[in-house]
Amino acid sequence: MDKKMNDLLEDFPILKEMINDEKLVYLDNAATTQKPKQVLDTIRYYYEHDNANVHRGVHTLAERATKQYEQVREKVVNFIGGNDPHEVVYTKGTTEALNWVAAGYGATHVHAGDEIVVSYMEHHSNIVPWQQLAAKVGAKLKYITLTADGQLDLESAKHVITDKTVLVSLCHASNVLGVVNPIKEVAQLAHQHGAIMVVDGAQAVPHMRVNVQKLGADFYAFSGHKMLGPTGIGVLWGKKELLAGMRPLEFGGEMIANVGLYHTDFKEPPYKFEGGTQNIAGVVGLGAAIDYLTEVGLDNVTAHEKSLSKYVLPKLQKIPGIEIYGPSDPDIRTGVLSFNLTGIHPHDLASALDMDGVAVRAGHHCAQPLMKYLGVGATARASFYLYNTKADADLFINAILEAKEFFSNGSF
Amino acid sequence: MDKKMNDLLEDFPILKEMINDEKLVYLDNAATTQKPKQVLDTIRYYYEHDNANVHRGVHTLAERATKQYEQVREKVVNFIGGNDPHEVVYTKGTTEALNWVAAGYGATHVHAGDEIVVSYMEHHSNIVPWQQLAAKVGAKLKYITLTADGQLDLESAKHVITDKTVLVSLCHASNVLGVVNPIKEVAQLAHQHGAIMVVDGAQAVPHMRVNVQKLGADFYAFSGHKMLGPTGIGVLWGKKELLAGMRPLEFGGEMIANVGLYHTDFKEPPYKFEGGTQNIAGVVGLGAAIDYLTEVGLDNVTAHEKSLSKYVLPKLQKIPGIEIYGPSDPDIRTGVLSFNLTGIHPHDLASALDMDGVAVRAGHHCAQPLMKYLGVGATARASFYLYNTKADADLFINAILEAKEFFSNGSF
Amino acid sequence: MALSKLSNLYRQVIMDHAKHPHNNQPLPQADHEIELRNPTCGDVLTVQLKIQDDKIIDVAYTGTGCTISQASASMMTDQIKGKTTAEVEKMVLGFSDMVLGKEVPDMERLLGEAAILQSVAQFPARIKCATLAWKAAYQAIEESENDD
Amino acid sequence: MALSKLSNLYRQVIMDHAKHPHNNQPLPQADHEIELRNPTCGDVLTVQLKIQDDKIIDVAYTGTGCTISQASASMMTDQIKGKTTAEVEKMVLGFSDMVLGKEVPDMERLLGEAAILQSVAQFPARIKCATLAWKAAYQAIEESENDD
Ligand SMILES: Cc1ncc(COP(=O)(O)O)c(C=O)c1O
Ligand SMILES: Cc1ncc(COP(=O)(O)O)c(C=O)c1O
Repeated sequence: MDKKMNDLLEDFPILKEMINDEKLVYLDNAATTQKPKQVLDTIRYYYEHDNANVHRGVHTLAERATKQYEQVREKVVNFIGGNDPHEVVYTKGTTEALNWVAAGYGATHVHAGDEIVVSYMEHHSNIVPWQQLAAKVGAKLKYITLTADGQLDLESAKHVITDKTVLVSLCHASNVLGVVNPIKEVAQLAHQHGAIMVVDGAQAVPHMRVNVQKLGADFYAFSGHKMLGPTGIGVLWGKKELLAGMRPLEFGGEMIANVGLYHTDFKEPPYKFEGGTQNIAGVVGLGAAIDYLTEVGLDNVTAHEKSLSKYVLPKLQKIPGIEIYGPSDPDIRTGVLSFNLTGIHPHDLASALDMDGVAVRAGHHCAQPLMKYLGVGATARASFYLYNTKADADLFINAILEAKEFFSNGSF
Repeated sequence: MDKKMNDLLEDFPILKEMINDEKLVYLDNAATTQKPKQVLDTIRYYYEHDNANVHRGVHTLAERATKQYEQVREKVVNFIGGNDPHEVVYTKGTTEALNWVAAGYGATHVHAGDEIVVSYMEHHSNIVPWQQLAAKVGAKLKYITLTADGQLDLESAKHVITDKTVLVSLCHASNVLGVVNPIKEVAQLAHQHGAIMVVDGAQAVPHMRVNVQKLGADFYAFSGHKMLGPTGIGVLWGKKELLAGMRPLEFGGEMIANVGLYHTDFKEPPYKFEGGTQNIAGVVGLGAAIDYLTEVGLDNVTAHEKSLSKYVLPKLQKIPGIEIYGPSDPDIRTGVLSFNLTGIHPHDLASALDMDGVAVRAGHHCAQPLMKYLGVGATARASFYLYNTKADADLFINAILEAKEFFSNGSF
Repeated sequence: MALSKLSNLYRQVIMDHAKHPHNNQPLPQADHEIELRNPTCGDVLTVQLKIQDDKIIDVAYTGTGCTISQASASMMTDQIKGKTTAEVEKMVLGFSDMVLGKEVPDMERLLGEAAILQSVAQFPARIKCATLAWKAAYQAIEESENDD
Repeated sequence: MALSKLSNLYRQVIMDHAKHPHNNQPLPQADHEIELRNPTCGDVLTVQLKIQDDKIIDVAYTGTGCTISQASASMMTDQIKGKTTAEVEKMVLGFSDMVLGKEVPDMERLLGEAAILQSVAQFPARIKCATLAWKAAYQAIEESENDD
C-alpha cells in the first residue's frame, strides 16, 4: 500500500488542517476516523440526486434511495463474511447495536441465575448494557481476566464460561490494549456450553479482514464512523434465527406489517428493527467507506498499521519513564498504543501534544473497569490508521520528548 | 418570500434533476425534504476541518467538534421556544424520540389501569410505542375521534381524557389530513387531569413557528430530515424534571459518570440519553438547517405553503371524481394534500405522475388506523414545502388530469 | 407526452384483467388459503386453492389493490389452474425472476398470458404489487406440502 | 517551538502548586465534604470544609488529577480559607466566568493568585479540570446552607 500512500493522503483533506500552527497529526482513530473525499462525495451525490425516503415510495427518487439503501446491506454482508443481507440490521452505531442485543434478545433469553460473561478489557458499551440486563432479570455478570501483558486469558475464560453461561460478549479488538482477541476459540467454548457469542467489532472491522461466520459469532456489532464512514450509522449483524427471536425496540414507521388500533404485526428482520426513518445518507456513506476500504484492501490496511506499530513501538519503549499497556511484542499488536509517562498526567501530555498538532486521547477511554484493573486513573492513547505515516510517528515521538522536557525540566 | 424564491431554488440542486425526461416536481416533503447547499456545505466543512469525537477529547479537533455539537443544542432550543439547552436530547428521529418517552418515561410512570390517549390521525410512530407500553404495564390506549371534515374533535377529547389519563400524545400537524391540532387546548385539558402532554412535531417544526412552552408541551419530538436537515438526526425536547425521571435506553460511551464492575452511575440529562458516538455530523447539519429556516423566516415558510395550498386546492377540488381528505377550507390547511380519484388506485396514480416527473406518495402513510377510520385502503398524497412553486402546482394538476385521461379513457 | 412509457406497463390486456378480474371471488371448497399484504400500500390479497393429488383443482382470490396487483392476481389464477404444484412453484419463481428483469428461459410458455407483466421490471416500485398474488399461491402450496 | 503557547498555561506558579499542593490532605474536623469526578478522565477530587458562622474556617482536598486540576484545587483552598460562604460563592462564579473567557470585574482582587488560571480560557478542553475543585467547594457550601 505504501506505493499508493501519497494518493491516499490526497483523499483526506482534513490531514492538511493546521492545528496550533502545526500540520495535524491525527492519532485519535480509535475514537473516530477521518473521511475520504470518496465518502463525502457519495453522500453529497446522494443528497443532490437521489434523496428520498426509502421503501414507502412509488416515485423514482424513492426507488433510487431504496435501491442504494438495500444494496449497502449486500456490501456489508460481503465485507464481514456473512451470507444473507437480511442478517444486517442498521443501527446508530456499536453502542446501539449492543444495547439492542441486550434489551431485545437478552431480556427474553437470559433468566434469573443465568450468567453473562464479558472481560476486563471491555468498552463501557459492552459492559453497561449487560449490567442493566443482569440487574433486570437477576442474572450474574462475570469477567474474564487478562494475562500480565494485557491479553485475554484463555485459561480464565475456561473457568468463567460454564454451563450457567448463556451469553458471552467480547471485543474483537481492544480500544486500549492494542490486542486482538481469540474470538474463534472463545466462541467454541461458549457454544460448547450452549451460550451465544456476541462480538463488539468496533475496533476490528475498520482494521482487519473479518469473517463473522468463521469466527463463530452469533451477533457482531460495529460502527461506520470508525471505518472512514459517516457518524450515526452502524451495523448489528445477527444470525437469522436469533434476529427472528429478538424483539424490536423502536416501534413505528416502516417496521410494520399491519397496525390495528390495539395490536401490531411486525415485518421480518431486518425491517422490524428499523423503525422510523433511518440514517439513509449514513447508510449510503457506509457503503462508500466499504468500497474505499475494499479498494485499498483490508490486508494492506492491517499490514500498514502493523508496520507503523513496529516502527513506533521500539521508539516509544525507549523513552525513560514510559509505561505501555498491552503486549510488548509488536507482532501481536494493532495500531492502538496506550501509555503513561511517570510524573506527567495524560491530560497534560495530550494538551502538550496538541500544541504540536498531534491529536491523541487522554482519559479512561470508556473503559473504567480496565483502568482500575490496570491500576491507573487514565492513560494517553495514540491510535494509527491507514492514512498515518512514519513521518506522523516521528512527529508523535518528538512531541512526546518535547513535552517530557517541558514538564520535567521546567523549560518554561 | 416569493421575491427571494429564485435564489432559494438555486440552493436546492436536486430540483434540477430530470425524472423520466421531465424536470423533478418534488411533492413528497412530508416523507422527507430536500437539503439546501448550505446544509450540505456545512456537513462537508465539518468533516474536512473539524471532525473528531465529542466530549472525550483534549485535542483541538475534539474541542471544535464538541463546541459545535453543543452549540446546536442552543440553536434547537431557541428554534422551538424552549429555554434550557439541557432539555434538548439528540435522537435518530421522531420515532426514536417517541419510543424513548414510551419506554424510558412511560414504563415507570404509567401503571396498570392508567389510560394513554392518542387520536385516530396518528402516525404509526405515535401509536405503536403506546400500544407496546399499554400491553406491558396493563394500561389502556384510547383514541380521540375526528370531526367529519378530519379535524381533531375537541369534544371527543374532553370525553376521552379523564382522571385516569396519565399521558396524551398527539401530532402537532397531521401527515395526512393537512390539519394543525389545537395542542394548547388539549395540553390544558391533559394537565387539568394530571396527565402529561407529548407532542409529535414531525410535521410541524419544519413548517411553522413552534413554541413548546406556549403550547404547554411536556415532551416534544421532531426529525431533522423533514426540515431540510440530514437523515439520522432528530430531537426529543423534554421538561427538565421529566427528563430527570426518565430512564436512558442506550447504555455505554459518553452517558456515564462512573462505571463499576456491577454498577454504573449516569450523567445528568441530556447526556445520560446520548450513549455511544452520536450522529455528530447530523447534529451539525441540523444546526445548518435551523439557520437556513431562520434566515428564510418560519412565518414566510408558513405563508408560502398556505398560498400554494390556496392556489392548488380549488383546482384539485374541481377535478371530477376526486375525494380530498381533511377540511375543504384552505385557510385551516397546511401544505399536505391527501386524495383519491374514483376508479384509480393511488399506486397507479403515483406511477403515472412519476412519468411526468411529479413525485407524490401513495399508500397508507404509516397511518393505517386513520385509513380504516376514513374507510380507504390508501390515498395519494402531495405535500408542498418552501421550494415548491405555483408552476409545480400547475404541473401537478396537469399530471393528474393526464393520468385520469390515461386510465379512464384508455388512451393507450 | 410523458405518459407514453406508461403504456408499456398498462397494456390493454392488463387493464382488462384489472377491470374484469377472473376468479375474483371466495372459493368455498378451498383447502388452502393465504392472506398476504403489501405493507407499503396496505393492499390485502387472499388466495385460495383447492389441491388434489398435487394438482391445482381450483383457485380464486379476493381483495383490493392497484391495477397491477389485480391484473396479476387474475392472470395468475388463470395460469395455474390445472397445473401440478411442482409446475406452479416453477412458474412463481419464473414470474419473480421475470419482474426482477432477469432472463427467464421459455418465459411465454411457462407463464402464458402473464408474461405480459414483464414490463413491470421497468417500474421497480411496482414489483411488489405484481408478485403479491404469486407469492400467496406459492406459500399456500408450501403449506399444503407441509400438511402431508 | 510549538510548545511556547503551552507556557501560557503551565506557568511556574501553577507547576509549583501542582508539584507541592497546599492543603492536600484529609481534614478530620470537616463538617462538609463533596466528591466530584471529571468524567472525561476519571479524576476524582474530594473537597472538605469546616464552616462556622458562615465562614470557611478550614478547607482541604484529596484526590488525583492533572496539573491544572491539582494546581487549581491547591489555589482554591488557599484563597477561600477565612472567607464567608457568600464571598466564596461569588469567587466560584467569578472563577468559572474567568476560565470561560468572560470579563470578570476586579478579577485579581476577587481570586488572588488563582487569577493566573485565566489562561485556561485558551485551552477549552481543560476548563473542566480547572473548575472541578471550585465546583466541589460551591456544592459543599450549598449543602451547608440546606442544613440550616
Ligand atoms: C406525523 C409524523 N410522526 C412521526 C413521523 C416519523 O418520523 P421519523 O420517520 O423521522 O422518525 C412522521 C414521518 O414519517 C410523521 O409524519
Ligand atoms: C471497543 C469499542 N466498543 C464500542 C465502542 C462504541 O462505539 P460507538 O461509540 O460508535 O457506539 C467503541 C468506540 O468508542 C469501542 O472502541
